[in-house]
Amino acid sequence: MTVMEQRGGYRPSPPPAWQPRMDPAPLLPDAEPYRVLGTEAAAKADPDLLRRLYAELVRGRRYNVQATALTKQGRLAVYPSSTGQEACEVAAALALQERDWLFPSYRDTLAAVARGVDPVEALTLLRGDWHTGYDPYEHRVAPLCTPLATQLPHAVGLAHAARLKGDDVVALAMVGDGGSSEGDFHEALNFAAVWQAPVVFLVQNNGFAISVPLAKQTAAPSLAHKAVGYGMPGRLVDGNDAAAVHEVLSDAVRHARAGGGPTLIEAITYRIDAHTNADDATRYRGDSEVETWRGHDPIALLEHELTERGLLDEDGKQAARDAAEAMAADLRERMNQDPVLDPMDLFAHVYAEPTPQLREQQDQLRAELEAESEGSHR
Amino acid sequence: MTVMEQRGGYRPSPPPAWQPRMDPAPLLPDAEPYRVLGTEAAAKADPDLLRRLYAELVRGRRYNVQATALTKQGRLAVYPSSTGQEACEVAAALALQERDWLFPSYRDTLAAVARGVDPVEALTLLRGDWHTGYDPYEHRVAPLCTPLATQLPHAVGLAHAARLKGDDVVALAMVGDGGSSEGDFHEALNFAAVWQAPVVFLVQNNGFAISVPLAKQTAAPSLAHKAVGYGMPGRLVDGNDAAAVHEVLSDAVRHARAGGGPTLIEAITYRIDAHTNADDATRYRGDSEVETWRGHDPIALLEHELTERGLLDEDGKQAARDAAEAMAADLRERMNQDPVLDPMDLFAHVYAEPTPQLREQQDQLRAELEAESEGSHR
Amino acid sequence: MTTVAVKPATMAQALTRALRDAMAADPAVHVMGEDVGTLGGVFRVTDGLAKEFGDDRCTDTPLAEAGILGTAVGMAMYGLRPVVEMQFDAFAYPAFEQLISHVSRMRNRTRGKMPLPITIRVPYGGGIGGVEHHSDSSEAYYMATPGLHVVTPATVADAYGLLRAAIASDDPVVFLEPKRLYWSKDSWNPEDPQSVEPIGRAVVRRSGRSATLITYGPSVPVCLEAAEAAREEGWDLEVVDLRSLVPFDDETVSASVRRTGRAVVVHESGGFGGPGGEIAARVTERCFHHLEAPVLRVAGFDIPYPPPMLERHHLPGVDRILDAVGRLQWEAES
Amino acid sequence: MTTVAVKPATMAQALTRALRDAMAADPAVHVMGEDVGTLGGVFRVTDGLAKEFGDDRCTDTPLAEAGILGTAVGMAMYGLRPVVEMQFDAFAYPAFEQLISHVSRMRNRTRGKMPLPITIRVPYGGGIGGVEHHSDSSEAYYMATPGLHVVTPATVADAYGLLRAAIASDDPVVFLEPKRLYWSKDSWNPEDPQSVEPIGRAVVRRSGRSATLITYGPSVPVCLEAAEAAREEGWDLEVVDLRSLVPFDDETVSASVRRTGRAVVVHESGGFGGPGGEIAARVTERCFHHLEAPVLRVAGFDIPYPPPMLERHHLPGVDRILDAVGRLQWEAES
Ligand SMILES: Cc1ncc(C[n+]2csc(CCOP(=O)(O)OP(=O)(O)O)c2C)c(N)n1
Ligand SMILES: Cc1ncc(C[n+]2csc(CCOP(=O)(O)OP(=O)(O)O)c2C)c(N)n1
Ligand SMILES: [Mg+2]
Ligand SMILES: [Mg+2]
Repeated sequence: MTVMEQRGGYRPSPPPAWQPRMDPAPLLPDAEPYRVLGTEAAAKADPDLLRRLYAELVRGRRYNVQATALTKQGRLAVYPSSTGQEACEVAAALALQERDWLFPSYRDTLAAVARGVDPVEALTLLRGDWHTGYDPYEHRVAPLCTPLATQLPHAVGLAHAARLKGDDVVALAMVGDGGSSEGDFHEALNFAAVWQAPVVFLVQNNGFAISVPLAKQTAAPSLAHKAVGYGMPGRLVDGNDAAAVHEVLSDAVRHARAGGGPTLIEAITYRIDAHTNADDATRYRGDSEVETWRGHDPIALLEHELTERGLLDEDGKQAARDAAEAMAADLRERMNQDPVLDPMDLFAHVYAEPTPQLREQQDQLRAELEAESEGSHR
Repeated sequence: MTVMEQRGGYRPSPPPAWQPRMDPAPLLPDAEPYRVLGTEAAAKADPDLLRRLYAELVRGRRYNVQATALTKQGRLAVYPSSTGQEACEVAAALALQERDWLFPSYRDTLAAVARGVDPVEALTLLRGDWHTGYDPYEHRVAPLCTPLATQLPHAVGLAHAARLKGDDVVALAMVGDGGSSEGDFHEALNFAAVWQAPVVFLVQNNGFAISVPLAKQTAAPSLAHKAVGYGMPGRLVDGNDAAAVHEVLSDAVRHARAGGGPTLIEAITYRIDAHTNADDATRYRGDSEVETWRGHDPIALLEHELTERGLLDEDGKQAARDAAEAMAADLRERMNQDPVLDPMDLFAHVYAEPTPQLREQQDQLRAELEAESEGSHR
Repeated sequence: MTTVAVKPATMAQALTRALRDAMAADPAVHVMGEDVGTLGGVFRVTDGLAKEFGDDRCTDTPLAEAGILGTAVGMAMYGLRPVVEMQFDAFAYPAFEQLISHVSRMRNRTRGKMPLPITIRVPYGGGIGGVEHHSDSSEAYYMATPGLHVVTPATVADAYGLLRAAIASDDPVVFLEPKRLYWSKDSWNPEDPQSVEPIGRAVVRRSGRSATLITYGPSVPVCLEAAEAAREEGWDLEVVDLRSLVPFDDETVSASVRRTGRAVVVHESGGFGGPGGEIAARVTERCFHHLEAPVLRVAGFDIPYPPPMLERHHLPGVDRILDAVGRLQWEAES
Repeated sequence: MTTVAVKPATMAQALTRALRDAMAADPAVHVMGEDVGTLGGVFRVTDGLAKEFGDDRCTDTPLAEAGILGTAVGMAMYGLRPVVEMQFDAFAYPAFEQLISHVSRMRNRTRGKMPLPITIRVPYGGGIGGVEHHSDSSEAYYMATPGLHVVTPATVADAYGLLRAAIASDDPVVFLEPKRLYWSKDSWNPEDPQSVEPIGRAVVRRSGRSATLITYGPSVPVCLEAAEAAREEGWDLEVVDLRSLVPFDDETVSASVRRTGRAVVVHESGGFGGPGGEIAARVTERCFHHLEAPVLRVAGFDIPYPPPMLERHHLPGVDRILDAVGRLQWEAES
């Protein structure tokens, strides 16, 4: 019996399992980042929203400046500033409903604060008194996440769980251009698309992963072009245009909430400050690049638009500045107080109940601390 | 000082860093898998190549059948058959030059054999006498890789190293549709594109990862659509059309060798047998699907083409069958011999030199074996 | 244990039953992993669950272990109780970052606000003729990760009881299933409420006076066999089944060793840096003046897990255990 | 050691010098990792290498640790000697599958045909005020993985010598760099050929008669300080710096403990399932009848690494070490 006889006749058909499952074209990002400010789209933007964004941007910038100052004063161990990226930070927080969840990366303190997290509690990780200073459930903000991209699958799982429970909840996950290279990025996007989970991925492409420029991170036409490979739409947006970021995020959130599944959004932005206060950015980039980007400052862009359209006058600016100053003063004052720490907390939350082993260690530390406080030093 | 004053004026330009880095269109796969057999392209195919492919397909099928039989006879612990996928296996081996490297996944015994690895040595892993039976350097075939997708970064690293050394070497890495979900897949493709490494990725999309169908694995239009997200071309090919797979692979290999960087190729195929002999495929798929695919058998497709064009007659078929039978007889005979094993090998290759700790354990086992062979059982 | 023998079942069946009962009792329990749905898992432990509870409660995931565990973290954040299956021991490695950096630490990170009640089922160990990467004993990695519970049953009843307890735990539990005991059979009554054992208690499987074998999981039956064989040599061995590596039941273990004065730790995992070091060290700290001999260890060699045809030389067997018992300095006694 | 003091350098500088000398000596040596090129690494250990040897020899990779180690495997297959930097301890976890399933096993898998001479540099440990995930001591994971060498320097000279030896080794070496010693200074002569130490030899850093402190890496200076402080209590402590956890120098360690009769193992890593268990167990096996007291352990607590403001309570310090020495049953002596 030849193989032919065994297998039946020849079929000139394409492989039976193959049907293109969807038209990829709508999933591809536009060639140019979406912009609102300075374009015709700006006219359609809600003035109240723009003013709200403006106030938040000014407050956010002030927060970045204040937090950076606190590192110099030794009140913060380290601060990864998002100066220059405030439009993304603020728009991410504002695009969500109260019941939604935010999954920030380590740089996104500002997004957490804009969503309502107490400005001091948001800095706990970076001050070093604990790992997370706020209750994630209070404002539905996951802990600031240090291991890059690892929070993305969390966002997918949470969104999926909410959907299974019939809750109308969307998760927004933030990650950097560098983080997009991690395997967790890939796995999270794939799970999200397969499960059609109500999750939005916001990549802040700020040009660098510490010192590594985008060209060494990816060879793709854009990071948003990754979306089609998961079967979700990819969108490209000017990350310094707060109105544009807010609109694109809001669309994606609405789409997700309506059961349309996940979206990947790449926001083109720039980190004006060094990676953190501990970093020396002159080692890997020139001043002129930074200067160019200063000319595309998110606050300036929005301020110009508002001013042009007569939506913002000196009083309005002053009000925004005053609110920002009040926040900064409060932050300064509270950060200048030493946090009250109890070393015994080290054992309190490792498990629901400490293991017998931990109880022994707890006793040991307690005895040491008592000896110490009794001054009975060796 | 307002932020405006501080930052300089408004610029209605797009974000300064943004330029689309390349036209994504050429990176996208065609809507239909590429086919040669039964199309006009077949006329251009080299008859010698087609005959060579045919002989290898027949031999490959016979190898799959024989290896599966060996599992029933207890001569192989397990065999993941590639029956139905022989066109991919064979074309992968034949598209490479001698100096190139093949990185097979655990299912790709056949590709290793088609590349020249001894048919018995290729089964060592599955027989269980050692983990890899062949010298990877002899035919430049990496060990059959069990942890899915983990061999892909190896292929990238090797190709990159070869290029750095000025060697004209291409690496071809094979992976399944399921494996494409792993983080290592993503990281490997990204490194390859950033480094413009001379590597070709061949995804055999056989519709299943054990029991999990493609629709639960990905929501993408095709797996080949992932390529654009890395900045490399994605190609879609009928994986049961040996001439098409060979051509697409050869093009990609040539492109890589010429410095054009990596390519991702998705071959649409089907696993006719169960996942392994230990699997019960009736639990997750119906007979009719299998039957449909039997009608698109890679050997039948090529045999028909060759016969139609008068390139293959009964003698030619018989010669292919005879060669396959000879291989199978040799395989049977040699696999029916018990491998000669030395338990002391357990310690021989853990390090270049055994650690003192291993030497002690070596002595212990040696003493036990001596006691055993002296019959001085406890 | 007060279980009433009713009908014989395999360990795999007991595990399936535990999953089923947990899912029936609590709608928050979700099973997820590779091939756990339609196929029922490569070991059939999740057999029938997708049918009974639907695909949303027992889900075939994409093939990506970090993604499986990572999404389970998010699900747990939202109040679910994911039970994750890692298909084989070595295929849990891609999920290590999620495990170490998040699963084990989220409760502590958030001062108890965000507990993660995730059960991670890992079929582990050798003796089944598996090809490379299918027979690892990776418990040392889990033990060295604070914030995890590490549990492993050795009997059919414990498989049920401990898995129920693991799923009920508000902490993450790495639940190690000894592959080669999946088909071990025993009589056991799943209706008995007592069959839910608390996590953290070792059990004396066999009483003896001469020395204690401290062991767990797949090595428990081997130690019991060794204890039988030891009677010929005049040794009356006690066998302690740890059942839980974290938390560790110092009380039961130390009490036994204080009674017998000698101990051997037995496990499949590699010796160097393996669980036995910890166990021997803590037993010695606690029982030093009761010890007639150093606590010895019988473990897998410090090598990558061998190919099937050589694994019998690697696995701790009766002879190797008895050899170790023989080296417990019996002369010193008289 | 016969190094001649010439000029003071930090440990970080010695490491840079070792990389530079290794790259100059062998064109197969390639450095790769996140920020190792233009920036010179976040700890500046690779400073100047990209400039001197070019981007192809010292490469800023994409941000993906499994990809870094996985491509290094492929590069090693082709005859290169990759030196991989993991930016921080906890960021090596994503690479664990590549490490455990391939790096540690490829030589064995191929019967020696395909060795992987890869050096994996991992800055580790705490005491630098790092935020979460920047202070882990993950050596227990590496020790439990057969096929790896695990090395960690405590002095400037050893940093140079051991890193040269690691890069020269035909086996994969996990090279653990104690972060808080990066800026420790010492006089040391890089031109001295003796400065390349073989891997696998412990060294007695301080001789003493009363008890042995067995330690490594960041805890070595702490133990030396404790030994000084102990003189007040009348204890003359010996300090053994292991330098290499795998292979383990049983000879040096056992000889010391046999001399002193008492031992404490000191490390930052968590105690439970940490290196100390293995060390205490093997010392006890070898020196049982010389021991006046059980080998004790002073280690980090079994908790996730604490936030900066609390880390001093976690890290083994002089007092805790002396407390342990005090519990070595000195009464029994008299
Ligand atoms: C898994 C992991 N690897 C490495 C690091 C160290 N690290 C912290 S930030 C950073 C760069 C991140 O770049 P990007 O994702 O672009 O975010 P950005 O800093 O620009 O906001 C690196 C490498 C980390 N935090 N996690
Ligand atoms: C990292 C990892 N996870 C899980 C497995 C177990 N496993 C072996 S084959 C397989 C399915 C693979 O599917 P696919 O990649 O499509 O390849 P195919 O079997 O179809 O050739 C699974 C889950 C594995 N080998 N490696
Ligand atoms: Mg960035
Ligand atoms: Mg498949």
